[in-house]
Amino acid sequence: MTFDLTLSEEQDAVRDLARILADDAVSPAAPEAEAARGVADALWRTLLSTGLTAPVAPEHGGGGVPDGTSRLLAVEGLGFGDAAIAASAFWSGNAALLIGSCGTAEQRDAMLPAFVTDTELRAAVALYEGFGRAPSEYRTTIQAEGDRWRVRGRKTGVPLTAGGGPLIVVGTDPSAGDRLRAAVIPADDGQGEGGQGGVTVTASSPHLGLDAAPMSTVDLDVTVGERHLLGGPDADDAALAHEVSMARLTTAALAIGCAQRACEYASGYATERTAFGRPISVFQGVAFLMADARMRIDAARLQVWQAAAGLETTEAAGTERAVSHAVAYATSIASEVTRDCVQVLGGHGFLADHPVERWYRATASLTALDFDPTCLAFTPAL
Amino acid sequence: MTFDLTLSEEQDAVRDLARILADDAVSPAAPEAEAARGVADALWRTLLSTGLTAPVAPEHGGGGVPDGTSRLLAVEGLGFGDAAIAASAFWSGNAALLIGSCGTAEQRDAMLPAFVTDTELRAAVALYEGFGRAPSEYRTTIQAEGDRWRVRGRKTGVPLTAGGGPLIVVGTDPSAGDRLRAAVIPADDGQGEGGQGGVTVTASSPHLGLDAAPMSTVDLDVTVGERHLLGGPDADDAALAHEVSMARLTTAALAIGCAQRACEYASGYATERTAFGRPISVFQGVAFLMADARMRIDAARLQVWQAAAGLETTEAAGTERAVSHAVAYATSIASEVTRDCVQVLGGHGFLADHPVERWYRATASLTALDFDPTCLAFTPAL
Amino acid sequence: MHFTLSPELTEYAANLREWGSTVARGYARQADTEHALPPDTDKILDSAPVPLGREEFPRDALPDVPDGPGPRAVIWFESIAYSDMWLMESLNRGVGHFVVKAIGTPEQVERWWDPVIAKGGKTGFGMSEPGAGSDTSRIATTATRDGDTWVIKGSKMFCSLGAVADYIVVFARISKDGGKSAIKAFVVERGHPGLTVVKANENKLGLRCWMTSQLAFDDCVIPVGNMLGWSGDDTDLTTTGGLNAGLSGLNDNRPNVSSQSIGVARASLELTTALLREQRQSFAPHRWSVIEDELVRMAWTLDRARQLNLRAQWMNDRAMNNRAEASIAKGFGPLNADRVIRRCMQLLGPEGTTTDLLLEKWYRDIKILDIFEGTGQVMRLLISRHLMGRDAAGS
Amino acid sequence: MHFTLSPELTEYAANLREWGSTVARGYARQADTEHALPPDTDKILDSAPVPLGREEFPRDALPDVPDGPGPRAVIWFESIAYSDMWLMESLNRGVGHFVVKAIGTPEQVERWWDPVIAKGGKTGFGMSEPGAGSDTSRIATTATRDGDTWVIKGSKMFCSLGAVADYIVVFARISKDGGKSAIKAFVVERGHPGLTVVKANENKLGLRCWMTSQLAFDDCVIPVGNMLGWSGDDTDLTTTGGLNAGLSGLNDNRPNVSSQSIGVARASLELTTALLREQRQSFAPHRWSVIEDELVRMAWTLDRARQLNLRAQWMNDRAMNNRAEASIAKGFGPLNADRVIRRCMQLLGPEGTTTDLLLEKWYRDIKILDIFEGTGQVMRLLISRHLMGRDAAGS
Repeated sequence: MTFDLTLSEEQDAVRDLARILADDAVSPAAPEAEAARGVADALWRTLLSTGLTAPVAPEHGGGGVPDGTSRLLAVEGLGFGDAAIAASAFWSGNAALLIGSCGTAEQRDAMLPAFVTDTELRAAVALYEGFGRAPSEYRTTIQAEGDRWRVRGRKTGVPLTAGGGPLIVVGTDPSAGDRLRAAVIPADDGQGEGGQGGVTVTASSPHLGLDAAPMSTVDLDVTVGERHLLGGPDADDAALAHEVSMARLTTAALAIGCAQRACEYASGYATERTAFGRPISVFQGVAFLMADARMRIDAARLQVWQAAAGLETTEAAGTERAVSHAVAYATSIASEVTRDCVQVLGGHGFLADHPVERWYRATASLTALDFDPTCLAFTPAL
Repeated sequence: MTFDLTLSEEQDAVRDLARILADDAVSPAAPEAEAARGVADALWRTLLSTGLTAPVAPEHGGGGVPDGTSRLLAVEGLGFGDAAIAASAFWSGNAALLIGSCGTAEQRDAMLPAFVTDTELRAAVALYEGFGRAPSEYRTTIQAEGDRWRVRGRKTGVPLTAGGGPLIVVGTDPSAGDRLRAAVIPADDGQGEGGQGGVTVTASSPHLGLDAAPMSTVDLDVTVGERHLLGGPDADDAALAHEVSMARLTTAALAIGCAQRACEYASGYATERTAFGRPISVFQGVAFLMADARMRIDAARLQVWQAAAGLETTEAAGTERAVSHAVAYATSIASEVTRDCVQVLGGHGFLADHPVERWYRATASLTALDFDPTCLAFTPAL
Repeated sequence: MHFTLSPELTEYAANLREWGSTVARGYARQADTEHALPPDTDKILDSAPVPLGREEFPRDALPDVPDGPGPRAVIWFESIAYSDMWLMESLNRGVGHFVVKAIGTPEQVERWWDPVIAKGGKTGFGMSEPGAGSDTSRIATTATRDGDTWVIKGSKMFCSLGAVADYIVVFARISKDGGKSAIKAFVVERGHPGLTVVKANENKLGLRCWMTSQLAFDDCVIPVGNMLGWSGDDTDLTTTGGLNAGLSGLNDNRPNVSSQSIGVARASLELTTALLREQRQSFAPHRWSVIEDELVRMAWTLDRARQLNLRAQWMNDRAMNNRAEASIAKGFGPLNADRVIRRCMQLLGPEGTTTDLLLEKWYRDIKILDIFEGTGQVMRLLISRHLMGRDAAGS
Repeated sequence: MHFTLSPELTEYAANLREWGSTVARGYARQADTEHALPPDTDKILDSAPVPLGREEFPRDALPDVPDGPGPRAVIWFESIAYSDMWLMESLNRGVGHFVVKAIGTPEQVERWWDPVIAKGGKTGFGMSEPGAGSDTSRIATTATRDGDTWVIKGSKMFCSLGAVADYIVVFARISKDGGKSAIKAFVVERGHPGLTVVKANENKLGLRCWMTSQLAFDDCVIPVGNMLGWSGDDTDLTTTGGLNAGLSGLNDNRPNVSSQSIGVARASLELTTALLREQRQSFAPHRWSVIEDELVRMAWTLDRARQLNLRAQWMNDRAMNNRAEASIAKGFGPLNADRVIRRCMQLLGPEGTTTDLLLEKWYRDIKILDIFEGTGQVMRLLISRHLMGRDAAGS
């Protein structure tokens, strides 16, 4: 294998489809979804029906599971339409991917068909804990206790599972060398299976610019039976780490899609808006902001793709850090880019009449979700 | 006291004198001093005779010791002429200040008059050790051993004392709560007084852009008599910390003077150089580089002045960190500013025909002398 | 040279911040959600333990501190914004009357300035238009002379306090030629026929309680004496104070805008520091020590901006030409301030951007500060002209 | 999508870097001090365990790797520069013959290209003038037709290899009108009457062994057939390939220039990492862990640049339009690279900037890479035109 950015026909098709969806369905729905603090059922069904957001293999009734590159193209593409709507859909879909890749045959049979048949299903993977923790550092533990498995910890930024889909919690197992494990928390039993503990889901207040992707904090101290342990006790933890990394990269790809859109929008604005007798794009003080934006976006996209490709070829320990770096860079530059895009619009950028202000908000939330301060340091702007 | 940037008449006079010296004597001598790797004796005498560089109180034959602000104005002013020549002169003069402020009456009487009478005298204060260490962290130790004092450690970036002036070493005393001490290493005895140990001065290869301010590494394991302990065993360590901080700020002020000069030079060039039919200063891509340079220089200067003022009013522990931050910021932005100034000159900036390339080099050395990486972090340019 | 503040000003600011961050800040979320000041604003303001500087209450005058009015303003703006920007807006009487003071005739000052100071009215400022932002020469609103009246026609946006002000100072063009010098300031009183409030408060990213209105002037007829600076003689028209004169009084405000950004960023940094310290055990030790470095680096960044603000205002107090220094202050502060808030949210993690905390609001509020009263780009243009002459940065 | 390199290219590059950093790098200081390549350059190059790509030695051809010539070039340029930039210059035959190849007639190619490839000569490139840098339309050197000759008159600077090249391709203006299209390329052979080497090698900040000459053309008379692209018919003059055609062949080189900057910065980072690790005990533990983070952050910064370089060259191999991507690569790499080297010196402390180490040389060498073949500002201009059309950033 050599350096190769060629897209397969399938990848090309995914990218095109995502862009069409972004333009026709997602982008127009953004203001309404934001006001409603959620994605309308009709749009949700549309997105699900494309198979892009929650891919399921044919044997479980789906259209097939695309490769990682296709996944990132789809995420960025819909993120170009609206970061919050795309986040909502893909974060739910991440659960299907986790089950498909890491579940036992029984688990797949039990849970995957619903992602196809139940067009209102909202599932969730509980990953983030804050504090810059990478997955191998998660303090949420999943470990054997007798013949059951105890899940303890606190997760934040967990997509709300209002639709009743599965909630999958990712944690580490201190009894097994801190290996990664995932457990499916039964959706219908807020008190924990068998009443041995509890799951408290606290809906978060809206996250800046991600109102349409409501999240929650989940406090867990619950035991579940072995059948709820994703992949069983001997699950392939490398496969799990892989899917978790892809889920984390989702956030980076969303930010890139959003920044790309903002850059195109502000660039277009700059060619139309005139000041001092000329379009403001003639001023290097404006134009160079957009040139820098373009450079950063391209660099971030390649880094995210590279991190995803590395998941196929590299040791897990290395990829986890690579993912942390890719996420930190992509989401941070997305925030700076959207900031500069508001600046290009000047006072108009501060008005909700233009969508740039929404992108300024959304990227800020995306960059705070999974940020490790050792990956990118604060330095003054001047 | 309130916020007040008013200069006293004396301060004004110092600033004016320094600028005149910079323009008339220092700047024209820069190429020759660089080639000769040292400041010519005639220029050295001129600088000494002004009393700016190595101030000595009248009772020891000097013209008086100016306040800290005057000192910084003088340093920046001559640094505007040439950073290396100014560094050489002020770093030598720092020894006079240390002796004057912290020495016993006997020490002052013994050492200070030479700064006035011996117009070739080069003295040195050995401060830096690298590794981001602030003075309270210096691993060079100065502690009692019987009735003598043992000085052990390694100092880098020590001005060469070719002229035979005193070498003052600053270290900590682990037997006295790591308080700061300074010892005068007898200049005439390379084997250490009484043969009890040694002092090895290894001339450093030239420092980038500071050829005219030769430096050395000094390895010490030597014992000295109490009369060589600056201020004696009960010396005022707060006063010592104060002078050490001022000596460190010298480096920051040099960098600011150099950056200011580069900014003025490149700004002037940009108004004269034409491209595409207009002076290149009309392009915001050029002009904004200089605007940013000006903002950074002003911010750095105020921070350095503030740190110096803080030495008068604040606890020592706080001021040491404040000095580290001021030095890190001032020297770092000076490097970036001179970099951008080379950029404004384009290909011409890369030629020695213009002095900007020297400033690019000199500020790089200044920023590596006393840099604590916890004060300012690396972030990518894009 | 000194960099300290007087004990009087230090104590005043500490008291103001204490009250502002406990009492006033409690209304921040409401002001954001409702796009309006709290209904009981006056009562809240009256509860302040220190004077707030409301001109209509003589006893509310800011303390006479040895630092001088300039540094006092820097600290006052920073402290008010530190509380929350809604407090800033609650004390914002508008700027229309400052324009009256700057370029009005004595009679006009008596009529439109004095009452505002005496009784505390609000005044509007109508300059921006859909097609005219930084480039004020593009103002398209016209004023046509018709006998003893002027007929105003056009649209304004971003008109601060437009829907509630006692009057609006509106800038309009009296002829197609003459560039900026043909743009004059007119007083249009509230409810005057021909003046329509199209939108009382624009829907904004942040600073939502700051009322900015969209107004339409539809053949709005006003007396000839409502042109500011007009002394009754039409031959004066070309020299009557217009756009530039009207704006010059506002230049002094640039360091204050920067101070606001520093106040908000400081609030974010202090809140973040406190929250992180509570959660210290949740951080891996190495990460925690990195975070401690970051917090200090951010504090120094804000302090550098503060010193630039103080310098610009200190110079102003001494009638020194501070145009470059005021631009530097405004160019430096806001750009660093939103970066500090963003980093604070990153350090706080997923909970850092929810509406449970005010950081997300402050991140929205602050963005305008690098835009209004001259964008960061305009500041760089002014600074480079200071360095390189009037042709600099023209492209 | 793949981001790995083939084992063949990886191994080639590793061998090249190993030899380059041990053997070739040993001559770096000398090349800097003497402003010239080592006298025994050919012997040094012959000692390389891998081919270096010298055209005149068929066995020195670069390995045919599955990555394609573009990515191979990225890695080759990075690895050569990683060794030291003198090695880059030792392999630099100049660019004059590339211009001949790009716009010369078949006869001209046979006369001036073929021998260089066959025998390994050097060729000069005379474009820059004291008054013409980024703005090539300002070229003032003139070529005046006189019967069957052209008479060249003017001065050139930054003429690479000017004093030693077999011939120089010099750009001169054949009429006062016509802007850039009136600027044509002419071949002037070494020692030709009227050509004076004013300064064989300019005194430069860095990259001192890179010979750049100042030349004077003092009524230098050359045959009419030395105008590149001239087929014997004067009516062709306006369409004869001139400045833009001559430069177009060079555009592909932009990612390679960026790769050089990444190679030098990588060498700095690796050297610094090794030196710091030896001194680990000398650092306070907290500072050491901060430094470890810094080193990783710098490595990622360089890697991002590398991927942008690979992308641009990968596209070029496929004949995809990569003008924007090539500009992005060149705009991104050099700007980050000198920042990395500066930070390395800061981390190393006072000894980091002495001539005992090569970092100070590399910091000087690298500065030109953000300037030549288009400054970072020109790259931004090109990128913004890609985004916003031909009027962007220009006016």
